[in-house]
Amino acid sequence: MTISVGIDIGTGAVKTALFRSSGGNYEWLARCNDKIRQRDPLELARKGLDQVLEESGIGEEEVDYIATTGEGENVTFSTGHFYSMTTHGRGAIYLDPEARAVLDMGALHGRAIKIDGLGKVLTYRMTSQCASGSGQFLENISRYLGIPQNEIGDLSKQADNPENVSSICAVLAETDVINMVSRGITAPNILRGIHDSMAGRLAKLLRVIKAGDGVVFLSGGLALDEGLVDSLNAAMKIQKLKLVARNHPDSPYSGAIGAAIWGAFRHEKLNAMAEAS
Amino acid sequence: MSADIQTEVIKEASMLKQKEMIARNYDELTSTAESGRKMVSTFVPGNLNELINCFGMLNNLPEINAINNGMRKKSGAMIMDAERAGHSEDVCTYVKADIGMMSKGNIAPNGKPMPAPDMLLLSYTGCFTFMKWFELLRHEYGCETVMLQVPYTGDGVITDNMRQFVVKQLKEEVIPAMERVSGVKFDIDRLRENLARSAKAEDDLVWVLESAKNVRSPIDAYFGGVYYIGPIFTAFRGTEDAVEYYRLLRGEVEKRIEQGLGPITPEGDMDEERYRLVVEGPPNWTSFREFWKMFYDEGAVVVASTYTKVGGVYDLGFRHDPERPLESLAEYCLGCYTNRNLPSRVELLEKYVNEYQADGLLINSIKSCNSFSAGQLLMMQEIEKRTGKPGAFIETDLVDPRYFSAANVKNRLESYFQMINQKRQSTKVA
Amino acid sequence: MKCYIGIDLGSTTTKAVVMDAGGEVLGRGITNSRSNYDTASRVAKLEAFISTRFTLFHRALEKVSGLQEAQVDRLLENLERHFRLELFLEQLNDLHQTCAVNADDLRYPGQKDRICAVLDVVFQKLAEKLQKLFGPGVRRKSDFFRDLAGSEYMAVAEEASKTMGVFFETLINIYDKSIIDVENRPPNADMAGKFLRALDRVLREEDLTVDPETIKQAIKDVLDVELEESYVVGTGYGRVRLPFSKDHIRSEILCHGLGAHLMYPNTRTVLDIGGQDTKGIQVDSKGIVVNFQMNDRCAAGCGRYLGYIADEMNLGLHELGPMAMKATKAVRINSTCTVFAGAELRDRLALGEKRENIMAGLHRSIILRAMSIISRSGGVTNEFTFTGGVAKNEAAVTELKKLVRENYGDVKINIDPDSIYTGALGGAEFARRAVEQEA
Amino acid sequence: MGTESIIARCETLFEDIDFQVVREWKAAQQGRKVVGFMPVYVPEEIIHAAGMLPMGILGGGSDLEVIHGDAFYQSYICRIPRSTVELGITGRLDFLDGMLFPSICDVIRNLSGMWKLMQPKVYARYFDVPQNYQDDVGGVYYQEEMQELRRDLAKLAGHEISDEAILGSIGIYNRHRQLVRDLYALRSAEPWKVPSTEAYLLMRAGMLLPVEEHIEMLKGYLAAVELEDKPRRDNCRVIINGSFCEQPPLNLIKSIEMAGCYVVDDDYMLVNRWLMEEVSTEGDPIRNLADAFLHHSADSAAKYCTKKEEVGQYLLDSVKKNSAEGVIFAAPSFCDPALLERPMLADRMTQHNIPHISFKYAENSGQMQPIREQAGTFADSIKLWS
Ligand SMILES: Nc1ncnc2c1ncn2[C@@H]1O[C@H](COP(=O)(O)OP(=O)(O)O)[C@@H](O)[C@H]1O
Ligand SMILES: Nc1ncnc2c1ncn2[C@@H]1O[C@H](COP(=O)(O)OP(=O)(O)O)[C@@H](O)[C@H]1O
Ligand code: SF4
Ligand code: SF4
Ligand code: SF4
Repeated sequence: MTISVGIDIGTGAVKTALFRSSGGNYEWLARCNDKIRQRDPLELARKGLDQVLEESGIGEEEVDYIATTGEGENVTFSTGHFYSMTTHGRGAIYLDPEARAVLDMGALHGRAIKIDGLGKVLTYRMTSQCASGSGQFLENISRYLGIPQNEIGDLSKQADNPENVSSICAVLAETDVINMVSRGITAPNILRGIHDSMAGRLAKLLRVIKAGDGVVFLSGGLALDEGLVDSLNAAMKIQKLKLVARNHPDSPYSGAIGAAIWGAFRHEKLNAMAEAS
Repeated sequence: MSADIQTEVIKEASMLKQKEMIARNYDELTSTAESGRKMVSTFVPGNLNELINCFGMLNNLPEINAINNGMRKKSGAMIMDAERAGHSEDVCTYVKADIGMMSKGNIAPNGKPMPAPDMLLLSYTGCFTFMKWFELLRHEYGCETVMLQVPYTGDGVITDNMRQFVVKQLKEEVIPAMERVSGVKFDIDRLRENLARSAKAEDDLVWVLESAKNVRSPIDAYFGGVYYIGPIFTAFRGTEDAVEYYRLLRGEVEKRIEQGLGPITPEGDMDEERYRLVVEGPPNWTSFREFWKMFYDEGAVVVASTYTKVGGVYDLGFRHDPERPLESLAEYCLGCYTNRNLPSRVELLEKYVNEYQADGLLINSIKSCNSFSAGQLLMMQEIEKRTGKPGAFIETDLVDPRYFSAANVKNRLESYFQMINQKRQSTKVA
Repeated sequence: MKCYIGIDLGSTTTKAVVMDAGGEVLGRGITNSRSNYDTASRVAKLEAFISTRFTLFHRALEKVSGLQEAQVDRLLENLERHFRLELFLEQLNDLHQTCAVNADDLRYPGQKDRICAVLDVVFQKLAEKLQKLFGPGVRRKSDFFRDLAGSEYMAVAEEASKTMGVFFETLINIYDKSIIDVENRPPNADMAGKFLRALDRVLREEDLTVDPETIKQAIKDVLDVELEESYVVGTGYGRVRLPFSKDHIRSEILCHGLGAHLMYPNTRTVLDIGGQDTKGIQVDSKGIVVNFQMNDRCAAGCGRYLGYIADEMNLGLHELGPMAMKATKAVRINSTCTVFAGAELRDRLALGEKRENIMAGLHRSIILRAMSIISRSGGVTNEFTFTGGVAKNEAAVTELKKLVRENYGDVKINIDPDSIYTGALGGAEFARRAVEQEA
Repeated sequence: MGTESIIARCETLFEDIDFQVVREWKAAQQGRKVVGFMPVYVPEEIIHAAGMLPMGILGGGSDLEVIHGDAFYQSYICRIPRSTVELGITGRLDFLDGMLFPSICDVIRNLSGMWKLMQPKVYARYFDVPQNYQDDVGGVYYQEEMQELRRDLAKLAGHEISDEAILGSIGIYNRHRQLVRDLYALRSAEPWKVPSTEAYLLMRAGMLLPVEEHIEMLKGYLAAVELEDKPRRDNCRVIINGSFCEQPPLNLIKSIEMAGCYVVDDDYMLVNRWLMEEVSTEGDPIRNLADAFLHHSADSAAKYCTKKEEVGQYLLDSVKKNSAEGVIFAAPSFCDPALLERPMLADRMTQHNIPHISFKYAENSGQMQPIREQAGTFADSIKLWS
């Protein structure tokens, strides 16, 4: 039996998951999701660890492996670090065994990851240095329109005539949006336009990794935005991708889950190697 | 939209002739399976149409296909296709439009599929991208590929070494490969005849382009110019068709001068000529009409452009010469606009601004094309310094609609025109 | 009287300048460009007319014998305070009503009464607190209602939500929704009434040596003057969106060039850093633009960049500059992408760099980009003028001065507190010329 | 000397954007001349034989603040030309007597003309190489190009450049090339002993130092490495490809290793490694150099590949020779040659089941996080599943 903790330090929130595993069975015992809001992420990581320990009633000395992922390379109390695409791939398989590709839609970057049935990463692609079409951008716009984030999805689904968001630059697109409002375009149509343009880019990433067909699992902060999911499905159809996008209520935890599972895996492997020698 | 515009505008004979030539050419290209003719893919700058023609082969120009797809608003999707297939966002969109077109079945404007080329003639003139472009095409087609390296005239002169190198490649690589592919033996006299026809058409072309020196220019040497250079830059140089086209065109322009008319635009004859510009850089194709309109609506006429020299700088005196067939082909390749070094490009622009009495230099900088674009800002500074005329700089792309921001371009153009205007008024007052 | 108006519709702020027939500036007005440019220019114009009235008041009161210069100034300062307060309370009340209406939303079923009760408390407190902003000698953090009301609302609402059992998020949502409506509603028309009521209050407070009625009459006379919109010129980013006809539109480049020339006739180079563009402009001795460069399609390194940073660090725009000024060194920041600014910032913080030093680096990187644009437009030849919103930022200004000196030697550098109005000023002058020079 | 002090010296050289060491070399003796050259290849032997110092110019790196350089280039052009222009305008290259712009891409080609306009007093030449590899076609052309260069340099030097002198220089450069090959071989065999950054800094020093001095430096380093013990990490073995012109920031090179990758071969600054075999020191030196170029020069995106099958063969060979587990395609943003070539190379790798990833950088990229993430995931995937 192995106890492992995965800590995913993202740009917006720190997610922590605690697992008990033995012989390939993974049991998710505790979790914690804390928005960063201008606090020190490293402290939040510690807080997250404490909280899952408390929730599960497990002592820190009983933990075999603490794995960080995301921006957690500098966490001092971790056993090891896995890079985020490694962990999102594994987390996706845990949450949805049918997934063969993962789309991680974070605040600044989008990542498309092609995986096999065991969560092994086959190929991947990230968006570049330019923030056009990022989650952050959507966030700014919704703030501007006075719409809370959890309502974006529903509104976007009500669109009847989505407006094209043309500019490439996120900042210039912001002005585009200002103009749309003044032209009387409704919020749903604007949001859907943005969703469509984001989805187009994300679908392109999937094309680039040759995601094939099957289920794309959505992870990361935007995974639960149903409007984006809709747009994404539409965009994939347009781009002739035979994929279905699916999310899971625990989608935001994929990275932490993956880290915990790989941590356990690594721990067992290291043990086996130690025994062998 | 273009349909209702067309009803207002009378098509001149030359336009009809050109349309007919292009249509016929595409029909020939898409019917090689029946005709058994071979097809060579090659590039506009430094193309060897007269030579290709000697072997009875057809000439297919991927840049022209990309332009066509750009004007028909099809290039955007093609570029995206290529990018999804792993091509970088940063590279020339002609290449991506071409590769995307392939993945969409290589459909020619006449709706029929283009055959695969029998030969790739990499006449690598003035741009490194060409080399990789054809390596990429070879990767797809696997057909015979010949490289014709045209050395860059880094010091602004064509040296004997360069000329001989090109001639030697023609003799030892290009011609044998063409014989091999076409099964036709090379006949230098046929080449000479073609070259003689080229020279004739070139004379008339130069006359037409230089007609813009008239204040109240009868032509637009950029937007209209791209139509005028069509035949000479593409599959028609060296043909009787081209000679005929330029004869007609020259006649029409002569008439316009007599009648005191300005250039033709898609919305009819242009009214007043308010600004005379020299333009450096290729146009944008995806919003060609919209772009053009920004000029003629303001009364701006382009009196000279460098883009119309990419397939040969004829107005500096070069002519294809039947007496020195291979040498003159070599010199033609070596002398194309983008194969000239920057100081020579600056000199040419300076000459244009002065000789065509332009109000200034406008640079349309193309994201795709480093060959054109790298160094243009310095060119602008130099021209401003040498001529005292203001320059302006806009940025668009060839066939990628994502990089044409109408508002942005318009803003800059308007500012530029207003600036010229304001300057004029102040000199008038003074 | 004849008034010539220039309106600069920026991407972040909209500015208006009112000029008289002789070319003298009478008033300036600014507002944030919101989703609606029509409203923005209406409000900016209104603000400029308010400011025009004050100029005219000043002229009128100067003529009243027995009033000292200092007295006039104090009088008008107090008048403005009271006048602003009334406007403010009116808007606050509007916001309250709008919030109450928005509380009746399907999203908060059956909660309306409870929410409204909280809102009543919140707005009561807000009014009390914010009144103080209009006390004598108080410097307000911002000129805009949104900023003034917003920051306090958050604090007050958070407190109230805890004690009264309504979700804080709900209050925020309602606020976000309502503020836009309120902002887009111009104040009600009775300006003269507001001035007079404010004046009454001032006169009550003041201990004057002059007969109050004389003053009142002087003010009334000014209020009776009709301010006629003789010609309006629009410029700036949003100009094409407005119902300006073509000959009422000028390129912002020309307006900035001319505006800078009017302020500093010897200036030859103008740098304008606005919300999403940076312009380098060269003008000749008559204020005519001879060359210009703008940032290309990427908005990296513009004013908006600072906005993102401010949001990221939870600071006001005004606080960035002072923080950067405390730096001991400038951390090199290479990626100037506006949106990535936040990420880079976190990266650096994680590496243990000090906030002040990062801030200095960010400012330096903006100015470096601006320097490139200046260089592109032809460098600095003679007197240099810095305009646009970012000129209000002292750290940016300091860095710019340093770099200009390093690269172009000891040139005179002009920065005017009113430089944000440069474009509008140029516009007004174009408007004036269109009429006065025709004649 | 231990490796540490050697590397410290290299670091100082690397960071010095005023090129003090070259200035000193020039000042040490009257009449000394320096000829700068840009990527990707020039026959340094001819410059050396003229008694001049060939100095490699690779842009301004991540610390140069580019102010004027941006005034000459649009945002969609790579960075090396703008930082090079900046170096020129700010007088940091004022000691150069000549500047060579090799045939690599349109940007550097056009820069040659810009240099002529901006620095009319300095000898500037676009140096062409053949894309035709027949001795009697491309070879003849190339020999004449080199002869022209030789005549120009002789004029600049004020004396003829004899065949013997060039043959002598070829001999010295042969020794140098051998040492560079040794360094790369050692790193490939025991990558933990020669960290990427050290190998890189050593090579960078070679762009500035006289070849004789660099030969000693390399010898010293190779000897010192043998005596030192460095811990071996559980990293995977990768090859970097596409960075032959504009250089990645040192932090990026570091980040790749930190993220779990040992770099066992790279194409940073191909210049020193362009001619892959000894050049003959007998007979006509120009001819020998031409032969070496035509038949034994490294492949890169700047060269035409005559046959379809040969595209990417060099990379495959390197993967085999160095037992690499994967390839990282790292190219400068907007670098046409590298980015156009990439899909063909990637295809080739895929055909042979060699894992690969790709990203772009600029010489002044500041954000390493995405790079670490991609390289790290790559390393993870190789480590966890192989
Ligand atoms: N040969 C030509 N010479 C000059 N201008 C031309 C020529 N052909 C076309 N144009 C200009 O371009 C416009 C569009 O031409 P065309 O390509 O025929 O349009 P469409 O595809 O809409 O029929 C014409 O109205 C004319 O102004
Ligand atoms: N008080 C202030 N202190 C510091 N910076 C400011 C201040 N006010 C505005 N700014 C900066 O100026 C920018 C807006 O400039 P402005 O010239 O109004 O732009 P635009 O003309 O595009 O609307 C803002 O993005 C901000 O960075
Ligand atoms: S274009 Fe916009 S989003 Fe992209 S890098 Fe520039 S500022 Fe950032
Ligand atoms: S880079 Fe320029 S010259 Fe080269 S293929 Fe593209 S558009 Fe043509
Ligand atoms: S980085 Fe690439 S595009 Fe830029 S100069 Fe070098 S080879 Fe040319």
